[in-house]
Amino acid sequence: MSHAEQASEVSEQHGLTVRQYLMIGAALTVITIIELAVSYSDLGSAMVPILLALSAVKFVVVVAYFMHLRFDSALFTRMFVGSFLLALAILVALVSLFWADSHTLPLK
Amino acid sequence: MATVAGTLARPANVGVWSWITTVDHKRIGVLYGITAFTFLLWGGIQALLIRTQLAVPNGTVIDAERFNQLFTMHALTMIFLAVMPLGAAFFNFLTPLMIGARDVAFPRLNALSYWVYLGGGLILTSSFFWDAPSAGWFNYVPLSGQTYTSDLGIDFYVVGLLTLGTSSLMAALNFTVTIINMRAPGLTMMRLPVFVWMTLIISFLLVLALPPLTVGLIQLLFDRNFDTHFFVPEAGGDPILWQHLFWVFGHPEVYILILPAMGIVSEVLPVFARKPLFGYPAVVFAGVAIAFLGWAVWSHHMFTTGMGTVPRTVFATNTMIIAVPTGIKIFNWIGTLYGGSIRFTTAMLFSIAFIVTFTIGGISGVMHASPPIDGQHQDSYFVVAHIHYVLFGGAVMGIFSGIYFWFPKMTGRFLSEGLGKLHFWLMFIGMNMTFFPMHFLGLAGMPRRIYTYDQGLDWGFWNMFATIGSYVIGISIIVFVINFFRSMRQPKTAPNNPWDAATLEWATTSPPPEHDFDVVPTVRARDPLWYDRDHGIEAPEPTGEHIHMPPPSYYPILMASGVALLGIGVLSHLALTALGAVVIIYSIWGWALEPTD
Amino acid sequence: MAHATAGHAPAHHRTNTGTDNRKLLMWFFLGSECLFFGSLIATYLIFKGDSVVGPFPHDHAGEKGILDIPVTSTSTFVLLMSSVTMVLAVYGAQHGLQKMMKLSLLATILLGITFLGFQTYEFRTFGHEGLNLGTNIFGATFFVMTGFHGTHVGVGVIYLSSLLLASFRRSGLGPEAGFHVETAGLYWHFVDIVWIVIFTVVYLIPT
Amino acid sequence: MRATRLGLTSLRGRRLLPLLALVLLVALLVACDAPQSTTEIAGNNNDKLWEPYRVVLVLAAIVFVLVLVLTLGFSIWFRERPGRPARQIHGNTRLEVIWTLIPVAIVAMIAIPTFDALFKIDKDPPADAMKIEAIGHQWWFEFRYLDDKGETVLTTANELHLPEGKPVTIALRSVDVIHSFWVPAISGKVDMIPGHDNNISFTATKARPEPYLGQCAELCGLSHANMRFRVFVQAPADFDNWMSDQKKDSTSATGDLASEGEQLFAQSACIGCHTVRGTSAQGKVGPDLTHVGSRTTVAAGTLENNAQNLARWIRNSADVKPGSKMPPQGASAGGTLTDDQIAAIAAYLLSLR
Ligand code: HEA
Ligand code: HEA
Ligand code: HEC
Ligand code: CUA
Ligand SMILES: [Cu+2]
Repeated sequence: MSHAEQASEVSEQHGLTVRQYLMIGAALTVITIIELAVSYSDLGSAMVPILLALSAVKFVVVVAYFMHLRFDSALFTRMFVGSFLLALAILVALVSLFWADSHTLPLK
Repeated sequence: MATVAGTLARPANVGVWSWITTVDHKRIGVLYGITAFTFLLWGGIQALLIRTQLAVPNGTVIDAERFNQLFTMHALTMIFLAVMPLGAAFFNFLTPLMIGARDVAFPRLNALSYWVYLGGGLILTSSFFWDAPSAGWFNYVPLSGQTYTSDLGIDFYVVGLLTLGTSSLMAALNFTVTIINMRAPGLTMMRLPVFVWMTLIISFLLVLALPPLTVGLIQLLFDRNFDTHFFVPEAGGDPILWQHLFWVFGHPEVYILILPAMGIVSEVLPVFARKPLFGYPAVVFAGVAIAFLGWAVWSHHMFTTGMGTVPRTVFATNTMIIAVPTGIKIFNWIGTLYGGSIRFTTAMLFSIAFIVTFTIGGISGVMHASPPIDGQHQDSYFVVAHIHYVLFGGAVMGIFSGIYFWFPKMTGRFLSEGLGKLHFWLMFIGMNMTFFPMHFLGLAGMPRRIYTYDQGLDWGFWNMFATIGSYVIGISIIVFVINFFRSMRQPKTAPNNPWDAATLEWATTSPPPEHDFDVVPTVRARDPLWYDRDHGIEAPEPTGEHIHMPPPSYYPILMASGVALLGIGVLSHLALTALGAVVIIYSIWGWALEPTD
Repeated sequence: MAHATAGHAPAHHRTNTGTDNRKLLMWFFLGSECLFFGSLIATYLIFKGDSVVGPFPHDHAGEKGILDIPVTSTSTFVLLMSSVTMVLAVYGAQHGLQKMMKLSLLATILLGITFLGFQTYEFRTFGHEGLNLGTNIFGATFFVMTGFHGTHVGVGVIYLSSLLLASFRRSGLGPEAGFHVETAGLYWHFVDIVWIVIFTVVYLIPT
Repeated sequence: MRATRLGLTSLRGRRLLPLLALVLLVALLVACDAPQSTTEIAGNNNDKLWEPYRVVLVLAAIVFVLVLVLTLGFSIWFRERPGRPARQIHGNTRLEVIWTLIPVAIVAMIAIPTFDALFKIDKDPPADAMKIEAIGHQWWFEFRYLDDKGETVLTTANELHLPEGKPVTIALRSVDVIHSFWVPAISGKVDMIPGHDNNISFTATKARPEPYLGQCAELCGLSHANMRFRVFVQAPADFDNWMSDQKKDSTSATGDLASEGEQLFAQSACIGCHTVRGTSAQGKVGPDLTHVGSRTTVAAGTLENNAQNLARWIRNSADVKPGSKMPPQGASAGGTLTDDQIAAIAAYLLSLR
């Protein structure tokens, strides 16, 4: 990380146009509708992965475009993605620890 | 003095009020230091009471209830109110100086974090007037649930830790931003003093480790007061969840406690060996590696909970691997001694002792990392020995090294070296007398957290020995306190750089002016002052330009009192919580509109 | 808090990494929030399906699930739209379009309040149907998780409202309006993506 | 800052080490001798865990001595001396790689026997292992011997008898808070957690007349320190005798005092909480007292079992055990029984052999 002395205006000018933002909003709505359709349909074991994938897409789109991560300093991306992955790893670890050890019988 | 409608007038910059309203990182550092040291004494007195009770079999000094409160509060006081804030005292005072900045990124936030810490500390400590928490510092459910501990003690624990967590979170966010963004020209990341690196790392750890604890505390609060059953197996909950959430925080926490000390040692050793730190990049990356691995080991505190074989294998492996980066640090410090021209100042003695005592604690850590062996160690005095070798032999020794080292910079005065050495030797001997025998007691089957034990168990001798040792530590601390007050009565004679050190804080006066540096220094090498010295580079002349510093503010302490009210309300009457919320909202408003220049 | 800056005037613009201190703080704070909500969601998943008595979230053993997916889908849509208006407010603030900024902020606030209205309605209905914090482990995990999300939305509403109010002052939001609104926007969008996850995990994926 | 003042001369350093070694040795011996020592090997689990333990102790000693010698040695050797400036070394990659790899190797040397022992200890017990259920209560242990179908054949408390050489598997449960089952000489501990069916399996390998001492190892409230128990390892034949004695119902008391006590017992609150098989006492809150006279201790291993201690306990159990869940019975402590009555009950209880 060198001594990049930048003026603040630089980061004020990135981003998309209003039209593009609206398009993204519409896309997000469409994905939500698809999600709903999936949850009401009878897709069996494929359903959970599909739903997770769709919400991941929404997640990424909001973070990348609405939150400007795509245009902003890579530092932000590193910080946020790093924390997010840590949270995800701990979540997965915890959930699997409990599922592996799920003999939680109420005592008589 | 411009006053925005509905906000408070600007405070004046003199007297007691100037301390209450200060946003100067150095003053905040001093406040942290004094408060935390007071808590250290208090936690130590609690420890002495514990030791007095345990000195002989079937002791009768303290009853069971008080004893449980004492070791719980001893640990909470030492960890959350003494050692962590002492680390904060150093990084508050030093970080901006070491990176050549005039202040931190968010000075008022910094002040707020101190006042919230004070509030949380007072809430937690005041529990002694009502019911002190008594379920141990990791406060396992169901014992800490409403059914088995119905008094207010556990609520004090929950509210206290939530408040303290808020404070740490604010400090950590602030210092992350400060270190990443406010370095002097030429001070690249790989030229940062190791202490600053460690501050950055613990800031990351705090920001990321506190939330799981917060969630656990919230669940406990709800279980106790709002009828939920997160930890009640009959209703589908599980007490083990608390243990996981606590230790997901708890293990990174122990590195939060040790890394500042490691940073201090990495600053002190090179100065008094008169040579650069051996293998700087390795020391830095080892710190990063420790922090990173620290996330994947938490279940080593739960080896005896009936976890499956495979999870225990995984967590044991991860835990053992931490010995490798830690070893890198130890050997690089030893490498720093090699070929040096060593001056045995008190600060240096503490740092050298740190290497040895911390290694003892680290090695017993690796022993617990083996699950079958841990079956014998867990919840025995062997673990108590481990924690005190790393926490006292590590963190506290490192902190004392730092106090002797930076005292001239902070106050302009020297601590007496004679008394200092007396302090060191008493403390070093006392701590080994106190904590080494605990290994034997652990092996002899003595469980921890027992207020009494039988004559026939043969634990009497070493317990008495340890108790005597703890009094020796006590005397050593009294020596230090005397040394402190004596020095404070001396005139300010310390030059800018009395130890011939290499980092930027020694380039300015002792104590530093409010704006830290007349001219923001330019950094040309990893050990900037040595580089300048060897290359005949003179310090730049002050330009005499007016340096504008952020003005003091009432809002941090006001907002902190709102936060404290919030907590007190949960403990007493919800109306106070509402009042607290009002105070907070009012302070945010005033804070936002208060001009910062 | 986002307004606290080091006093020496332009210094906080000249940072080593070229990033604004407040934005950096906000991003890292959101990193912390990832772990906060991560822990809450983990708790929910750990106890998913462990309720000993009903009401259950989804259809279970002949009993009808308590979650009202159509209603919540509507509120999800509302929150999603608030993200769109939020990004427009940021756009307005950064391009000096005062009116666009104020209107979009107002819309975002109203949408946020609407979402909270839906949540209140949902909580009350559940209460009437016999699901409370203490009823079963679903109730505990559900109310605590969504409750804390709702609290975040509430804080966001206050945050945005204070910006809106401040923008009516003579000096408006000052020369740094873009940063103020953008930082607030980061928070708002984050709260939205948390809901994206909760909506999928709680409402859409059955037991 | 003068080197002469440091009080750290090479001479002292040299005397320190042998002294330290001596102290350590003596101390370890003392530790091994203690009645509740972990260093004794009276069970196969301890046998297995000492394989990695020995390795770890040796390696730990080596690492520690290395660090100590290097630190002290360099400190003394490289102390400030006129005319010898510090050598400006910044690092040495080869050395650094070496002291990364050596710990890796040490860790591997620890890990391998560790996992070997772990998998051995965790191996499922043989199908014919004796089955016992140990239940933690605040602050005592209930033990139930189970038959093959899992039915309880014998309930007792605070003293566990085991046959030498026979594998046992103990289901660990708790009715209130977390406790931990620990008999240092026989095996490492495993926690008793409400809602979890943990278990521990081992074979006790050394019969002897004195008991092995055990203790609850997880903080469980006020009297955690007083939650102790004893394990008697007996030759199989002795164990079988004990078992058949214990399975018998209690017999009516002989002797005046004891008979009086029997009556008093049957009329007092005692029967609401305690079971004495063969009588009307069928309470389940406190320990089974059917053969309490045959036990060596009362109050979960804290007091020797004799008339005096029994009386003291019955009069006011909280006096022995802070927080005790058994209400005081003596009139002096708020109960209903006079000291004479208590003495009678104690005599009765002692007769329940
Ligand atoms: C400052 C705090 C601190 C630090 C730094 C550590 C460091 C370590 N700790 Fe410790 N620990 C605590 C504080 C700390 N711990 C506390 C407070 C508890 C108890 C909590 C409670 O129950 O109340 C605890 C408990 C604890 C346990 C649980 C014990 C139990 O309850 O059963 C374990 C188990 O694995 C453990 C392991 C380790 C390890 C492997 C390290 C490693 O990081 C140590 C690494 C260091 C070295 C190994 C020495 C230097 C290295 C060399 C010289 C290289 C060569 C060495 C080898 C190859 C061995 N610790
Ligand atoms: C940073 C952490 C830290 C520090 C510094 C210490 C310091 C000490 N600790 Fe602590 N301890 C813990 C963290 C720490 N401890 C933790 C986490 C536990 C586990 C708790 C649990 O089980 O939940 C524990 C538990 C613990 C126990 C086990 C209790 C039990 O399990 O029953 C014991 C027993 O001896 C003990 C002793 C000591 C002693 C003698 C000191 C000494 O080093 C203290 C030295 C300080 C002093 C002696 C103070 C001197 C002050 C004076 C002499 C007064 C002078 C007054 C004026 C000038 C006004 N500690
Ligand atoms: C409200 C329930 C209750 C009543 C009534 C009660 N006890 Fe107890 N008793 C207990 C409990 C619980 C314990 C275990 C306490 C402990 O060890 O912490 C106990 C323990 C004992 C023990 C020790 C057993 C052992 O192996 O350590 C004896 C003996 C005893 N009770 C006798 C009596 C007598 C005699 C009476 C009546 C005069 C009586 N108890 C009434 C609950 C009760
Ligand atoms: Cu039971 Cu401690
Ligand atoms: Cu740990």
